[in-house]
Amino acid sequence: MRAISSFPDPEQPATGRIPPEVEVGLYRNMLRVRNAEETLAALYREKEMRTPTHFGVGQEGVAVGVCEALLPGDVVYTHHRCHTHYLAKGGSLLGLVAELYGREDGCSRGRGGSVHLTDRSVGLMGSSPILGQGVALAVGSALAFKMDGASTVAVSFFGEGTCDEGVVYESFNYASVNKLPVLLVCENNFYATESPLETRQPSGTRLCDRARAFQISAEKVDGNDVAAVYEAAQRALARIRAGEGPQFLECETYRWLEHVGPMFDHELARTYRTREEVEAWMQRCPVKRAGHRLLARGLATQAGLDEWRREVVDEMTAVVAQAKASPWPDPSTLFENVY
Amino acid sequence: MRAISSFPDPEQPATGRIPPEVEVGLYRNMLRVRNAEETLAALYREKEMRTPTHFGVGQEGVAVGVCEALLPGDVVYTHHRCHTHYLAKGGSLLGLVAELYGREDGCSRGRGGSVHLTDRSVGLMGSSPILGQGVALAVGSALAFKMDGASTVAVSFFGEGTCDEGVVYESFNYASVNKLPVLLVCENNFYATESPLETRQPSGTRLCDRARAFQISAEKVDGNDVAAVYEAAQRALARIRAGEGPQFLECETYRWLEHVGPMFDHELARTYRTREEVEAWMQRCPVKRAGHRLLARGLATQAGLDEWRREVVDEMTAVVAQAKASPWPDPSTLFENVY
Amino acid sequence: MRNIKYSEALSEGLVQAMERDPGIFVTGIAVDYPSGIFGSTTEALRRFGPKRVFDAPAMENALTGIAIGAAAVGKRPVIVHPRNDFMFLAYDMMINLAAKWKYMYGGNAGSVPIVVRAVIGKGWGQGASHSQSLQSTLAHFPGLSVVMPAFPADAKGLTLAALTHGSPVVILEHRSLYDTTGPVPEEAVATPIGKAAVIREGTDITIVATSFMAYEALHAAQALADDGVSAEVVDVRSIRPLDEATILASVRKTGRLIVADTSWELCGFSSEVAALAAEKAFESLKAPVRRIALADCPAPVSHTLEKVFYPGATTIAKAALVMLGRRDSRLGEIDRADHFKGPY
Amino acid sequence: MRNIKYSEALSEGLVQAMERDPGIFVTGIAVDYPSGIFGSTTEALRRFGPKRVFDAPAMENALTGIAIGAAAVGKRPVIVHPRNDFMFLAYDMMINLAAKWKYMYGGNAGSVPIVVRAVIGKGWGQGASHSQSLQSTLAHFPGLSVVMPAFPADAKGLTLAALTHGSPVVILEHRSLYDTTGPVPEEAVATPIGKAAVIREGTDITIVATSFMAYEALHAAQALADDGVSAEVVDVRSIRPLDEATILASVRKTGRLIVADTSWELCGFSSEVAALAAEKAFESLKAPVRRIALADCPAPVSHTLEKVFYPGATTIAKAALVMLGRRDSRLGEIDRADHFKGPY
Ligand SMILES: Cc1ncc(C[n+]2csc(CCOP(=O)(O)OP(=O)(O)O)c2C)c(N)n1
Ligand SMILES: Cc1ncc(C[n+]2csc(CCOP(=O)(O)OP(=O)(O)O)c2C)c(N)n1
Ligand SMILES: [Mg+2]
Ligand SMILES: [Mg+2]
Repeated sequence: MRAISSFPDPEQPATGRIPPEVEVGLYRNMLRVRNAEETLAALYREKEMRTPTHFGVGQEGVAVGVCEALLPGDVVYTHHRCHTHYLAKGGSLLGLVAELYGREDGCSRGRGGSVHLTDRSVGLMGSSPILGQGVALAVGSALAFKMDGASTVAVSFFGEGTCDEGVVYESFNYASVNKLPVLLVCENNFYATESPLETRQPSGTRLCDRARAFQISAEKVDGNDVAAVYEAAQRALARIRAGEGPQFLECETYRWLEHVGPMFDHELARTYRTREEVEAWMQRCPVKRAGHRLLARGLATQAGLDEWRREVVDEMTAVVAQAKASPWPDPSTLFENVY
Repeated sequence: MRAISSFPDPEQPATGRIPPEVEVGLYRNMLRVRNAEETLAALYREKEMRTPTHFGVGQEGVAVGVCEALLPGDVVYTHHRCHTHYLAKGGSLLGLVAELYGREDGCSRGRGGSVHLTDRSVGLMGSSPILGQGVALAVGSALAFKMDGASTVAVSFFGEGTCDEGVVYESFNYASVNKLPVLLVCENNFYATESPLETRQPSGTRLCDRARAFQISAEKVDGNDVAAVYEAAQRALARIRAGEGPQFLECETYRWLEHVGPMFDHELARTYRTREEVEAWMQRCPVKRAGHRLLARGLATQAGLDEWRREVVDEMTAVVAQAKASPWPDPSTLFENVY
Repeated sequence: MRNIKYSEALSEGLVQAMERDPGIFVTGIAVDYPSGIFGSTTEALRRFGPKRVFDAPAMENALTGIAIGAAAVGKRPVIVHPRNDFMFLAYDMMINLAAKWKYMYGGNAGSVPIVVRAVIGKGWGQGASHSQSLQSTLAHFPGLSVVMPAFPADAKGLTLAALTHGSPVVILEHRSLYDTTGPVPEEAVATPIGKAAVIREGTDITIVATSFMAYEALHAAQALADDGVSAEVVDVRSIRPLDEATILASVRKTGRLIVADTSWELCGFSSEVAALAAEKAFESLKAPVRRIALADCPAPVSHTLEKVFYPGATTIAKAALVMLGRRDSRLGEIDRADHFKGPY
Repeated sequence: MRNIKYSEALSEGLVQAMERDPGIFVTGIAVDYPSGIFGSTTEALRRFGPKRVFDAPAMENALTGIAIGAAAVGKRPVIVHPRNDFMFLAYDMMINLAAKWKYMYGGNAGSVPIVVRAVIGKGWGQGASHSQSLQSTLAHFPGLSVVMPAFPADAKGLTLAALTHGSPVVILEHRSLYDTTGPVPEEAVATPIGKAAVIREGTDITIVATSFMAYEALHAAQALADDGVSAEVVDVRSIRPLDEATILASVRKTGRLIVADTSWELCGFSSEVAALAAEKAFESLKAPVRRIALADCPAPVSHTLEKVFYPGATTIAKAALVMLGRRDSRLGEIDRADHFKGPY
């Protein structure tokens, strides 16, 4: 239960002063992401989607909180656990579902699978499953933006496990020397695959201090509080757009499902974390928490929440049908897009 | 003259309480290293040594200060600028000179050249010219020592430019998580090839803070004061041997000659640093400073210093002759030691 | 001899080697998980404990350097990559350092006999960066040994050989092999590094194959036999050093050569063997050599594309018939259904 | 046509490309030093300033990812490695990401047309990790283009081609070539990627060569001519895509093939071309093919060993005579003295 004992110690909690329409937007967006992930995980068990998949259930607060704070032109890079970011940034739902089914209507035309998502029309540049690549990629796009004098920001989402890879520090240093407009969002969910923090980080580690050692200003936030994430992202983005260079955001959160695949750990008798720990974190569900806040602030009624939920369910049901009806890639197209 | 304005701001200066015989040893060792490097640089101009060579003239204080603090069983890894460490750790002088001349008596039998030195009999494991390799290597040997319950320490010497490489942070992290007995010695000479710090490190950078962000305790020292280096190394080694894990030592110093090759920058009209800056640092010569201290402490007379100097010159003269008389590798041995 | 699984054979080889050499330790992502690299490290952990079998952070580059640094002072580290594709991050350490260590210090710095195990992925949409097969790029460099056991006996035998070898060895293990079974001696019998095996004798044509393709080749040879063709199958086992003698002897006997590899053709192993035959068994060749390799594009995900991307037994058998000038054949679709569903 | 140096030709190609495409920038260690990568980036810096030609820290892995990320949003980055050996640290980005980008996003994420220039070292004891030649390991992977200009016109022409190409290109430049001279058009004439050049016609034997070995091959062909042998020399220029047609046409004409490469043999380019001939020009071959490559060991430092490690014109010419069954010859030692003394 170590991961509980370190329940977020955010440097700045949510102010409670987010505009109503934004607060509602954050909630509805999370609801949609949650529903998509849960539906996909359920369908995944049918073994018709042939692509290793890392579900983000439980981590929606980070993706939605950050993406809602972005401007339309900003670009996002994400890692293997990418559905949340893809949808939060506005990626096509059909593109996601059809990609998992390996169809032509997939966002990568069935060539990439779950870990290679893209929707450039909304600035979701790409997800890539090799740890750390996305950090360098975002820094590179930020370099291009700065060269062009644009105010655009590049964002990289990556896990705390990725902070074990050296490329991350090379990228931090470069972004900092050159004061590049990049937001570095670390989703600290306490595990890399099944490895706990103890085997990977010296005790007493504060990831923010690593960023600061590269002269990057850094903030830690409760990743399961979408409002806190949103506000922290806004602060960071404001500093970036003011020319202060890269900013680092550590978001503590938790994944509910197994590392890769649709099951709960207990279903497979996995032992690297306890059921109690998982359930304690499920109590801290970011979606429920945001819903409670809407009710508390009087921004929605329970009936309203239910109605929104029906909407996302209906949308997803229709999209799944559409995805399954999408054509398979034709073998004759095997050699398209190599060069 | 930027590198002057940042003349060392050591966290702890020398105490002045080093035992006389050690103080004398530090000086004589530096004198020997200096003479070897200067002699080799002079001979190098004859173009008979066919091996790219990075001379360490000006940086002797770091190598000698650290190596004098080691115990015989400790092991050292070094980088491309390695002659100083090789000799300071007790590596065979003939092995070095003959290696540069490409002969069988070379420490690597003429196979490795200036950047691949080894003398395992004294714990000089190896030098390797790919930046950062030596840091991981030292951590690996430290892992082995810890596994065996040995009190042996592994040391890595590397430049500040190497701190741009990610492998360094992977290694820092690993050494720290596992509390490995490794001393990480960064020779900050302000340049990597001809690139100044500004293009490589965010302003305000303190390399010690990078180590500390990985929970490694760190100290910065005036690398041109061999006594300060020696004492800092002793402190760090004591902590390591007490089981406190890796320690980081940043030593500010300066190289007098061009990055690779035997010339002074001004001889080649190189512009990346000014002649004034180089000369200001030459004023801070670590060998002269140590000599002055011996005189001031009454541990030697000027005649004594001159005598020591003659000794190292005589030794070197004899060794050069011996190296040049050493046989060439026989072409029939080309395939020895591949597997 | 009892039959055991490939994963069990790997495990047994590792355990027997660790019993004899206390300097061996095993590390890498997931080696101490209950899943234990498809079961191949589980028994070693149980027997020797977490001091000798332990997890590592994702830091492929430094970890390899750390293994080399441990080997330099007398250890025999085994590092495991759950996907060989991650090993690109360690190429500097493997090629610029491990491969050259012994040579470039003139033998005076000893040797760094690390063992690097890495898994080749295939199928179930593992995609472009989780399904490559890196033997050719590693074997290009003198100083490394690269082996690819296809059968359980060699999984054990090559593990044992690697763990007494005097220089670095890379063992590439194909994901599709862990559950295959075969006869494996209980004793510690090493498979010599640098020796190929003729795993089926024949007279009409030689099929040289690597790793999983050795299964496909056997399957093809079986089908060809029904069709009156006698194919000899050589499981190459070691990519470097390459057993030229065994390959050349077979080619000289049959006069025809197909090479089936798990990777691409260009500058790959299939080209190597074809070149070898053209250089050193030219006079015996009765027909052009034929290379069988991955389609020349990155691995796609959708299974309609995977199906045409990967060559299989049918590809090999048909190539053999063409080479023999056969115009008719009883051969149908002989590829086996792919039932793999993870875990990956 | 005026004669200019290889380094000047690289520079001219770069400058002309940068004039036309404001999205091109150049970075990497030392690109803005006065030495300017043997003068090849100096003029670009003078003309376009430090915003488009700028230094980088030693961080090969991230820098490559950064170039890819810049390319993904429309830039055309050129990165330069002062030694191609350092590029191993970037293999993950180059092979797992750049090479596959266009394909694995189904074309929907556009392309990342980075250009990676890297220098092959040789001689003066540059040693095991500063003198390799990595074309084969990169060309193995679909999605990358790998070119090796040997002559000034192609140094310029392939630079121009790379800088308008729709996907990543690696340009490998041999250290021994920068000071060579040759005719180069003043206009921006691209050398097509994927096209080999017959640089000397002949009828008795085909010599296919890469990079610096094309010089050695020409030199050998000259000497052979004096000895009554007519050798055709093909400068392959592109390793991937490989111009099979030009190579095969030459082999079909002469019936004999020598391949001379700057790297090792095993799974290398020399094997690739030998395999190609054995597969697709088999009926024309009159003799076994012959591969000429580095001695199968890491590069030694001492020049007594370097001398036997590197093959040269003599090696090629002698191989030709042997292949032609010649028992006597007027050929002496034809290798040129190596006057190289750095800077490296
Ligand atoms: C370079 C590299 N090494 C190893 C892996 C295998 N791998 C996939 S996900 C993962 C754990 C990543 O942990 P983290 O970054 O914390 O993300 P999380 O899965 O927790 O969201 C690992 C080790 C990989 N994909 N890439
Ligand atoms: C991986 C790698 N990248 C680039 C180089 C080229 N290189 C050799 S020395 C050097 C500068 C190193 O600077 P620093 O570490 O500060 O050591 P110094 O030369 O100043 O002693 C560089 C970039 C290299 N050897 N290895
Ligand atoms: Mg994690
Ligand atoms: Mg330096």
